[in-house]
Amino acid sequence: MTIPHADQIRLYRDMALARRFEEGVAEAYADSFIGGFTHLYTGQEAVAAGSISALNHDDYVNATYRDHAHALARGADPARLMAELYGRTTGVCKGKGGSMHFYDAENYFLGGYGIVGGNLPLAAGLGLSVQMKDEDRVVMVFFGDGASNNGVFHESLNMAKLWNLPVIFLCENNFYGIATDVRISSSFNEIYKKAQGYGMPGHVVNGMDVLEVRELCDEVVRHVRQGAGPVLIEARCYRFGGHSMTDPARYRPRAEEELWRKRDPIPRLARHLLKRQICDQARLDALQAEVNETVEAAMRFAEESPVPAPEALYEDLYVEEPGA
Amino acid sequence: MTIPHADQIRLYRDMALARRFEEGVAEAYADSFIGGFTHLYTGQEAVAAGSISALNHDDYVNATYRDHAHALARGADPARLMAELYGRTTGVCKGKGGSMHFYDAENYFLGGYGIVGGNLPLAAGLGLSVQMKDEDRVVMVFFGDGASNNGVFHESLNMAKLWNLPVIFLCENNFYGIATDVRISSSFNEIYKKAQGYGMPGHVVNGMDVLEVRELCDEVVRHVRQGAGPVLIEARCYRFGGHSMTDPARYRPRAEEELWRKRDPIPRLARHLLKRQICDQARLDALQAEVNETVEAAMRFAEESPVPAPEALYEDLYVEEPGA
Amino acid sequence: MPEQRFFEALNHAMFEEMTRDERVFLLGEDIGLVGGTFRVTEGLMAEFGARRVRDTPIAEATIVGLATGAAQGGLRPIAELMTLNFGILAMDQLINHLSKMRYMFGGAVSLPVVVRAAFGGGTQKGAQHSHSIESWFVNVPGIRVVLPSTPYDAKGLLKTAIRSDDPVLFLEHEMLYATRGEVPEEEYLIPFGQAEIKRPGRDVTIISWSRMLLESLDAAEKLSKEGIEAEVVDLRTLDPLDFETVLASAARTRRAVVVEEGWRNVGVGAEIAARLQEHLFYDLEAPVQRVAAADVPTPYAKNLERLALPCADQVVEAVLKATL
Amino acid sequence: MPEQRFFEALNHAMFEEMTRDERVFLLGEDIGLVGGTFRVTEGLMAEFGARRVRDTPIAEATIVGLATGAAQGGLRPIAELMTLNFGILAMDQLINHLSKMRYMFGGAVSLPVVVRAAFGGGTQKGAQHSHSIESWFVNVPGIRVVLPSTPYDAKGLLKTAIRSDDPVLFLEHEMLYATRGEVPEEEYLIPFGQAEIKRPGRDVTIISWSRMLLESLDAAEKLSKEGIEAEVVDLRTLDPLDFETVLASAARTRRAVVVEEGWRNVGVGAEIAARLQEHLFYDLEAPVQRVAAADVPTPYAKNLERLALPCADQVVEAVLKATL
Ligand SMILES: Cc1ncc(C[n+]2csc(CCOP(=O)(O)OP(=O)(O)O)c2C)c(N)n1
Ligand SMILES: Cc1ncc(C[n+]2csc(CCOP(=O)(O)OP(=O)(O)O)c2C)c(N)n1
Ligand SMILES: [Mg+2]
Ligand SMILES: [Mg+2]
Repeated sequence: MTIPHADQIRLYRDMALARRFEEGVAEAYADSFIGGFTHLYTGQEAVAAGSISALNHDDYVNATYRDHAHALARGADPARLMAELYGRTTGVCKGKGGSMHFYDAENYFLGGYGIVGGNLPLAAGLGLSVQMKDEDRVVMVFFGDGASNNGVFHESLNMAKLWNLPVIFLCENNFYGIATDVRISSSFNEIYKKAQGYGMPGHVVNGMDVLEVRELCDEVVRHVRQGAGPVLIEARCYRFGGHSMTDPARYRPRAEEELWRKRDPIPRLARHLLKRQICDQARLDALQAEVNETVEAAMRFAEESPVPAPEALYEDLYVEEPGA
Repeated sequence: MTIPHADQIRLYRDMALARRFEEGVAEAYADSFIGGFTHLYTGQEAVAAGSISALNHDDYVNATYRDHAHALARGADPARLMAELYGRTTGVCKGKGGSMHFYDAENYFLGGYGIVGGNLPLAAGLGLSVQMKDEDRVVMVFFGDGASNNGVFHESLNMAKLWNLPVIFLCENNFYGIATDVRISSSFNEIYKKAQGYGMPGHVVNGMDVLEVRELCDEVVRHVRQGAGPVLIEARCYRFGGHSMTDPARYRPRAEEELWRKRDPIPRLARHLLKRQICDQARLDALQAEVNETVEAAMRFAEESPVPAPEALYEDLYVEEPGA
Repeated sequence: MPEQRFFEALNHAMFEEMTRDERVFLLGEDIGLVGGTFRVTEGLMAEFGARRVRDTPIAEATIVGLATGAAQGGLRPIAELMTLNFGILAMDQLINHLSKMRYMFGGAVSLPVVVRAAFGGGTQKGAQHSHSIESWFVNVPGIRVVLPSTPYDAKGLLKTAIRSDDPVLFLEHEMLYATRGEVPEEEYLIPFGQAEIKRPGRDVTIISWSRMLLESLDAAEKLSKEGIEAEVVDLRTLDPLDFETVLASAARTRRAVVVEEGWRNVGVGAEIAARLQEHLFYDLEAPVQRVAAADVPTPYAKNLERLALPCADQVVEAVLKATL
Repeated sequence: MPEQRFFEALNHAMFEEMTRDERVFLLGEDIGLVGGTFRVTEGLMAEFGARRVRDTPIAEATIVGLATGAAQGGLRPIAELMTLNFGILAMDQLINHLSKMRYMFGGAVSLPVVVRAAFGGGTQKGAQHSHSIESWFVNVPGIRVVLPSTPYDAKGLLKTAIRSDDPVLFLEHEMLYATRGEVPEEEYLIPFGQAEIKRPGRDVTIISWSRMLLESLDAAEKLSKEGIEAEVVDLRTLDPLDFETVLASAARTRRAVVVEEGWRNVGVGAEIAARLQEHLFYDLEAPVQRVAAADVPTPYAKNLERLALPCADQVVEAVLKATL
C-alpha cells in the first residue's frame, strides 16, 4: 500500500461527502427543489474518488449525466453544485445545466453530458489539445458499461490510440445501462479487454475498493503522463439506487443488490483505516459531521439563492452578437 | 482443393466479366454516358467472386458504393446494371440509383450504399429477419478497411453477435480509404482480430486468390448457416485504379502498385487452371470473348434505352399516397 | 366510451397489431424487461416473448439500421428510440437510408418500419433532452411524420403506422403519456393526412399538433371568454400534411396562428405561414402568427424553461395580435 | 484585382489564419496528404506539418466531437466533414454538443470550432450524396451557418469564421469550387450577418445564397431583357440572418422570391416568406414565391436530377408569378 495516510483519510472524506451530497439531493428532489433527470452515484463513490485523487489539479475530467461525485472530487464547491440543481443563478452553470450538466472550468471539470457516449470524443479532443500545446496534463473520461456499446466508443478509442493521446478511458461498469444487464447488451463482457482491438492497454479494477482504484490509477496516470498513449480501465462497481430518481430498479435481483451493498466502499475503507490504525473512529465521525454540515449549508445556500432573471433566457448563447 | 472444376472455371468467367464490365464503365464514363461518383472494382475481383460463389442463390448480399462486381456475381443482368449507370429507365433502379446504388431483389442483391458503414446495420437486420423467420439463409455484407473505423462497425458486430445472427462481415481491406492508408486510420491493423472484442471468430484471407477466398467462405458459410452466429472475414486485396473515376491515386507508391498488379487474381487463376489442366487456353479465350460480347451488348442496350420520363421524378417515393 | 391513458392506448395498438400480424416486432432500449421508460411497451415481452420484443444495446444508429434491414427481409419492425434526442445519433440511418432507399432503388423495396420516440420539453430535462425537431423530418421526403395529441389519435394513428408500407416516424410527447381520453373498445384506424378540427370556431384558426394542441385548446377556452371563437386544427400528421383542412378553415376565419413547441426559426410554422400567405394572399385579414419556442437551447431552471417553451398565454397573445 | 478560384480562396483563408494563429489546426478525412477531395486544403500539410493538418479515420461523429474537445482545451480547430452528407453521422456532436455546450454550461465555455463541409447536388451523385439541409442547422440555435457564393465572400467569411469564438458551420457548394472571382491581395474580413445586394433592382427582390445565388443572377439577367429589374440579395450567412436588408429591399420592390437548393417543405425559404408576410403584410403586391428542390430524394439520372433541382428558368417563372 503506497498511498499516503493523509490521502487515505481524504478519500474517506471525499466518499462521505459524495454520499451525503446524494442524500441531500434525494431529499431536495422529494421536496421538488430539484427537477428533471437526476442520477445518483450512491454505491460507486470509490471509482470517482479513487481515480480523480490520482490526478493533478489541472488534469482534465469529464463525465456523464451521473456527474455529482466527479465534480465534487475535482473540488467543485458543493454549494454551487447544489444551487445548480436547484436551478439558481448561483449554480455552476447559472441554473441552465442542472444535474446532468455540471461544469467547473476552474477545477478542470469540463462537463457532465446527457448523451450516452457523447463525452468520449470530447475527451479525445481535450487530449489532443494537451498534446498539441505540449502541456503536462492527462485527461480522464468517465462513461458506463452501456456507453461501451455505442459507436463513439469505438471511434474515440481508435483515434486516441492512433494519435497516442493522453486519455484515460474509465468505464464504470455497474452492470446495468438503466435496466439492461450488460450481458444482454455486450456480446463480449470483459470490457477492459476491448482495449486490445485498439492496440491499447486495458485494466480491470474492483470499483468498490477505493484504494485499489487509486493504486491502479496512480500507475496508469504516470504511464499516460509520460506520453505512452491512452489506456482503458474498467472499474466494476454497483449503483445502490435506481438509474435515476424515478427508477425503483425492480429489474435487479434483491440478492444481487444485497451482495453488493455488503461491499459498500465507505464502511470498507473505514474498516481498513481503523484496522491499520490510520485514524480512529472519532476522526471518521468528525469527517462525517463536517460533510453533513457542508451539504446542509449547500442546501441552504441553494434555497436562498435567486432564480435566474428572465433576461438570462437569451444570455450565454453566443460569445459574439453581430450587429447585423 | 475441394472446389469443383466447373466452379473454378465459373470463377474465372465471373472475374473476367467483372473486369471487362469495369473497363466498359471506364469507357462510357469517359464518353459522358455515365456521371456522378463511379468506383471501379478492378483488382479486387477475387473477393466478390470467390465469396459470393460460396453462397446459395437466395442468401442475402449487400455492398458499398463499389458494388458492380458484387451485383454481377449475384447474377444480376449486366445490361440492366449498365443501363442503371447510363441513367436509363431499364436500369435495375430505373436510373434513380446510379453506380453506387444497385439493387436486384430477384438475385438477392439488396443494395449498394454510398455512406461508408451504412450497410452494416442493414445486414444485421437482414440477419435478424432470417433468424426470426427461421429461413435457411445467410447474409454477406461487404465493407472496406476504412469502414471498420466507423462506429456502426462496432455497433453492428456487437448486436449481430449478441443475437447470434447469420451474418458474414466481409471486410475488403485494400489498405486505403480513398487516399488514407489503413496504418494512419486504424490504431490496430489486424482487422480480423477485432472480432475477438465481440466474441466472434475472425479470419484473414488472401483476397487476390479467388480459390483461397472461396475455400474459406465455403467453410464460414457452412458454419454460419448452422446457426453458429456471425463471423468476420478480412480479405486483403488491392484496387488497381483510383478510389473513383476522378482519382489518379498519386498517393500510392508506384512500387507498391506494381507489386500488387503482379498478384492480379485473373491471370493467377488462369495459370492455375492451365497448370492443373482444368481447362485449356482456348476455353479461357472463349470465356473472355463471351464476357466481352456480354459487356458490349450491355452497353448497346444501355445506350438504346430511354431516359426516365419526367413523371418518374415523383414516382417510387411512397408505397401509399393518401388522398388527404 | 372507456378512458385510457395515452401510453396505454399506444400499448394496446401495438398489442393488437402484434396479435394480428406475426411479422410485427419491437426493438429498442429498455422496452422489454421493464416495459419501456414511459411504460408504453409494458407487458408486451411477457405476452409475445423476447423474440418479438427485443432489448437492445445503446446504439441508436444500428437500432434504426437493423430495423430497416429487417424490413428488407420481410419483417415489420417497430424501433423505439427511447427519446428523439438520442435519435439524433441515428440521423444517418433515418435520413440517408430508411427515408431514401425506396426512391433511390427505383421502388424495388418497401420499408414498413415504424420508428417511435418520445420527445419534447417541459420537465426540466435540459438542453440535450428536450428536442422538438419534427421540422427536420418534415423537410426530408420519404418518411411519414406523425404526432398525435390524444389517446384516441395515438392508438388509431399508431395502428395505421404499423400497417403502413412506408417508413413512419411516430413522435410521442413526454408530457402526453399520462393524459387520459376516450378510446373505444372496437378496432379503428385513423388515416394519415387527415387533420382534425378539435374545436370549431369562426374568428381565427389555430393550427397545432401534439402537446401544443392542448395549450391551443386552453387558449381557445380563454379566448372564448373574451368573445373570440378560435377554431383549433390538429394536424396529427405533418407528412402527409392535410393542408386542405388548414386552408379551408383559414379561408373562413381569415386569421391564422400556428403553435409549435420546436424552435421558431425554420419551424413547421414557417412552412404553414408561407403556404397560407401564398394561397390566401388576398383573403387574410392579418399576418399569420407563429408561436414557438424561444431560439435558445432549453434551459434547466424551471422559470427559464417556462419562458423558453410556448404556452397557452402566448397563444392568446398571438391570437389577439391576429385579430386586432 | 487578381482572380482566384473558390477553393483557392478558401485555401488562402486557412493559410493566412494558420499563419496568424498557432492554435488553428485542421482535421478531417483526406485533407492532409492529398489536400482534400476538393483541393481546398492543398499544400497546407506541407506548409504546417502533420501536427496541424491531421488526416483522420472515417468517423464523422468523433471528428466533430474531437474538434469540440480540442476547443475546450484552448485550440481553434477547423474540422472538415468532406461533405455534409457524411456530417449527418455527426448530428449528435454538432447539435447536442457543439451547439449547446456554451448555453447549457451557463457561458462557462466558448467553442471556436469551424466545421467545413462541401454540400449540394447537380453532379449526379444521387440521393445519399446531394443534400442541401442547411435549414436544419438554421433551426438549431447555437451554431452559425455560413454559405458563401463567390470566392471573395468565401475567403472573407472563412477568415471571420476562424476568428469567431462561436461554432460555425461553413458550407461550400460542390459546384462552386471551380468558379472564379476577384479576390484582393490585401487582407479583409466579412462580418457575419451582413447580406449583400449582388445586383440592384427595383421590381422584385430575389433572396438566395450559395450556388442558387448564381442561378438567381442568371435569372435576373434574363428578366432584365424582359424589362424586369430584379434585386438579388445574397444572404451569405443564414445564422445570423440579416433580415433587415431583406426587409428593406422587399419593402422597396414589394415583391419577393426566395431561391434555395434544399427541399421546399420547411426550407429556409419558408422562414423568409413567413417573416416577410409578417412584416410587409400590407406592402407586398404578391405572395412571396419560393423556388426550391422537388420534395424527393435527388435522383441519379441526369434528366431527372435537372428536374429535381432548381434552376434559373424556375426563378424566372417564379418572378413572373410574383410580378403578374
Ligand atoms: C445516446 C443515448 N441513448 C440513450 C440514452 C438514455 N440513457 C440514459 S442513461 C442510459 C444508460 C447508460 O448506461 P451506462 O452507460 O451503463 O451508464 P450508467 O447509467 O450505468 O452509469 C440510457 C440508455 C441517452 N442518454 N443517450
Ligand atoms: C460516412 C462517410 N464518410 C465519408 C465518405 C466518403 N468516402 C467515400 S468512400 C471513402 C473511403 C472508404 O474506404 P474503405 O472503407 O476502405 O472502402 P474502399 O473504398 O477502399 O473500398 C470515403 C471516406 C462516405 N461515403 N461516407
Ligand atoms: Mg451502467
Ligand atoms: Mg479501402
